[in-house]
Amino acid sequence: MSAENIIEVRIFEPNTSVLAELREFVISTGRLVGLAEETLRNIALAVDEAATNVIRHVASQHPCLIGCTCETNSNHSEVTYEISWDDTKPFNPSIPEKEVISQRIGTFTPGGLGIFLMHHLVDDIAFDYNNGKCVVKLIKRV
Amino acid sequence: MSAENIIEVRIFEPNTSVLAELREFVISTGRLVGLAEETLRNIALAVDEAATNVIRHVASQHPCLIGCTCETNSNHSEVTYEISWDDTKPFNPSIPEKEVISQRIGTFTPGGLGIFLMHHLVDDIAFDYNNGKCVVKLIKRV
Amino acid sequence: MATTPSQFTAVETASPRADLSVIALSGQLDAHTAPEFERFLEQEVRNENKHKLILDFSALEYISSAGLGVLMGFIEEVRSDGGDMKFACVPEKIYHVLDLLGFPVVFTIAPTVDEAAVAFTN
Amino acid sequence: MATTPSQFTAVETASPRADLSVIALSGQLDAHTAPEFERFLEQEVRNENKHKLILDFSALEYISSAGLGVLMGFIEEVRSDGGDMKFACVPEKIYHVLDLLGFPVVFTIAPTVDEAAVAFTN
Ligand SMILES: Nc1ncnc2c1ncn2[C@@H]1O[C@H](COP(=O)(O)OP(=O)(O)O)[C@@H](O)[C@H]1O
Ligand SMILES: Nc1ncnc2c1ncn2[C@@H]1O[C@H](COP(=O)(O)OP(=O)(O)O)[C@@H](O)[C@H]1O
Repeated sequence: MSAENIIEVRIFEPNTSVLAELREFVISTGRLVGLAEETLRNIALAVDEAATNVIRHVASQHPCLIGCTCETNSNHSEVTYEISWDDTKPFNPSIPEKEVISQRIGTFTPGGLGIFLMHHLVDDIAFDYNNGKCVVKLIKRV
Repeated sequence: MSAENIIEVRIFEPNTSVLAELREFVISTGRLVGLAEETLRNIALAVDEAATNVIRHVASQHPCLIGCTCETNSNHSEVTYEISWDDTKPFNPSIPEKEVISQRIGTFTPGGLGIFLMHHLVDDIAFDYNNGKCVVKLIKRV
Repeated sequence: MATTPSQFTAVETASPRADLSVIALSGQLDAHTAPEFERFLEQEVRNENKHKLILDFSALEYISSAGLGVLMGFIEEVRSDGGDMKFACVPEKIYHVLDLLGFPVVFTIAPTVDEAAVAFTN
Repeated sequence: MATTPSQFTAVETASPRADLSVIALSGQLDAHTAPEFERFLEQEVRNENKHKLILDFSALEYISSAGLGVLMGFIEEVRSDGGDMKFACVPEKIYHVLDLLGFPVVFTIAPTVDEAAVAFTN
């Protein structure tokens, strides 16, 4: 269950010029642990969405840095990417229903796509808050 | 014409938690050079709008800091607040017409209010770009 | 030097009529506090389905376009539900900003909460 | 270590019909490059009044919700002017993302630019 082997950690400035590097970080660490190419692409997009949200909704309000950690659990059955950032309050959004997203797309109402995508691109998603750090965990079973 | 006496300069982190301090900076320096209370409020709002734009539209794309300078010209007939930031390209927006703003408000379309307000809250506004620094000059005649 | 960031609160207060919600704004409504105000209105309008709102501006010290943008984001929604957002007790310095932008053409601005309530005819 | 930020370009290319504009997208369309794409579409749609657009995705390597948000922001506008935005040559990996979100229900997605052109009946 718990992710125990840290493969790599990297810290990013909270602006969109780092997104390309962040996706490359996911792809290179994911290759290291043997994820398939399609899985790599899905996780890179999910991590991009999580970081973009921090850049847009958190860093514009408070100074913060974004951490990204790649970990596997002891029997290597799960790979977890953790995106963490400094925040004054927990972040634990509800995942929009497919119907809500269809309706938003149908009425051309932006917003909500990122969290929906994150949820559907990985096997499991979890939100956590500890000592002023918010964490989104994106979990892929292998 | 040219603003020659620098009253005070301050550097701000590009996030909205600094906006209260930025407005206080304008009000305290403006009082020092003898601006009326209503004028102080107008310039503080114009400076807030300029900085909010940098936080929202620039800092989310590239790392940058925001400088704010209060200057007077040699015969003290003008007070200028300069908001400057690191950027890779000049920023020189067109000022929206009153009719455009009325139409946006009437159709509840956000956007464009900040630059319109800045323009109408001071006597003169100028945009400049030098060595990777964008500058908005907000000029008040006294 | 660490100045406190902008402070803002929005709370529901006593309403003169059961079908109306009165929301008292206080403090500074700028780009720092606008997301908080947006979440408050989302709760009122989308979750609690309130759409006849009177905004009491008497204790509001400051507003920038970021705060006004939040209001613009909800007006269409409340009106399409047969409601409205009316402004009451707007201090002179705030009115000046609303007026520059032409808000009085689109939003009813009443001197008191009771007069704003009367403006809700149905 | 300084990796290059995401690169993206949008350019008008040869169109099969005079009333249609074909826009070739290439590179990575994420939150870094989305503002650039938005300015490009503003120029096309608002300044040059083009509203029958075919977006050629063949050289697009990556898209995130920030890029999709830009497209959603213009579709209503071009349709209300009697136009549309149709997608052509969408690579499998990009289609996967569009499909997850339900874009194929709202946007025509054609295999080639010519087939997208045929889908513009009027
Ligand atoms: N890290 C975060 N911290 C605080 N709020 C967030 C964060 N991420 C997302 N949000 C909130 O959740 C909403 C939905 O996010 P998302 O699905 O990514 O869509 P979008 O960012 O396009 O609106 C955002 O509009 C924002 O209000
Ligand atoms: N400092 C800036 N650098 C780049 N673009 C900017 C800047 N300030 C404003 N803009 C652009 O100008 C537009 C209008 O700005 P503004 O009138 O403040 O309204 P808003 O920020 O609410 O959209 C913005 O949406 C943004 O695209």
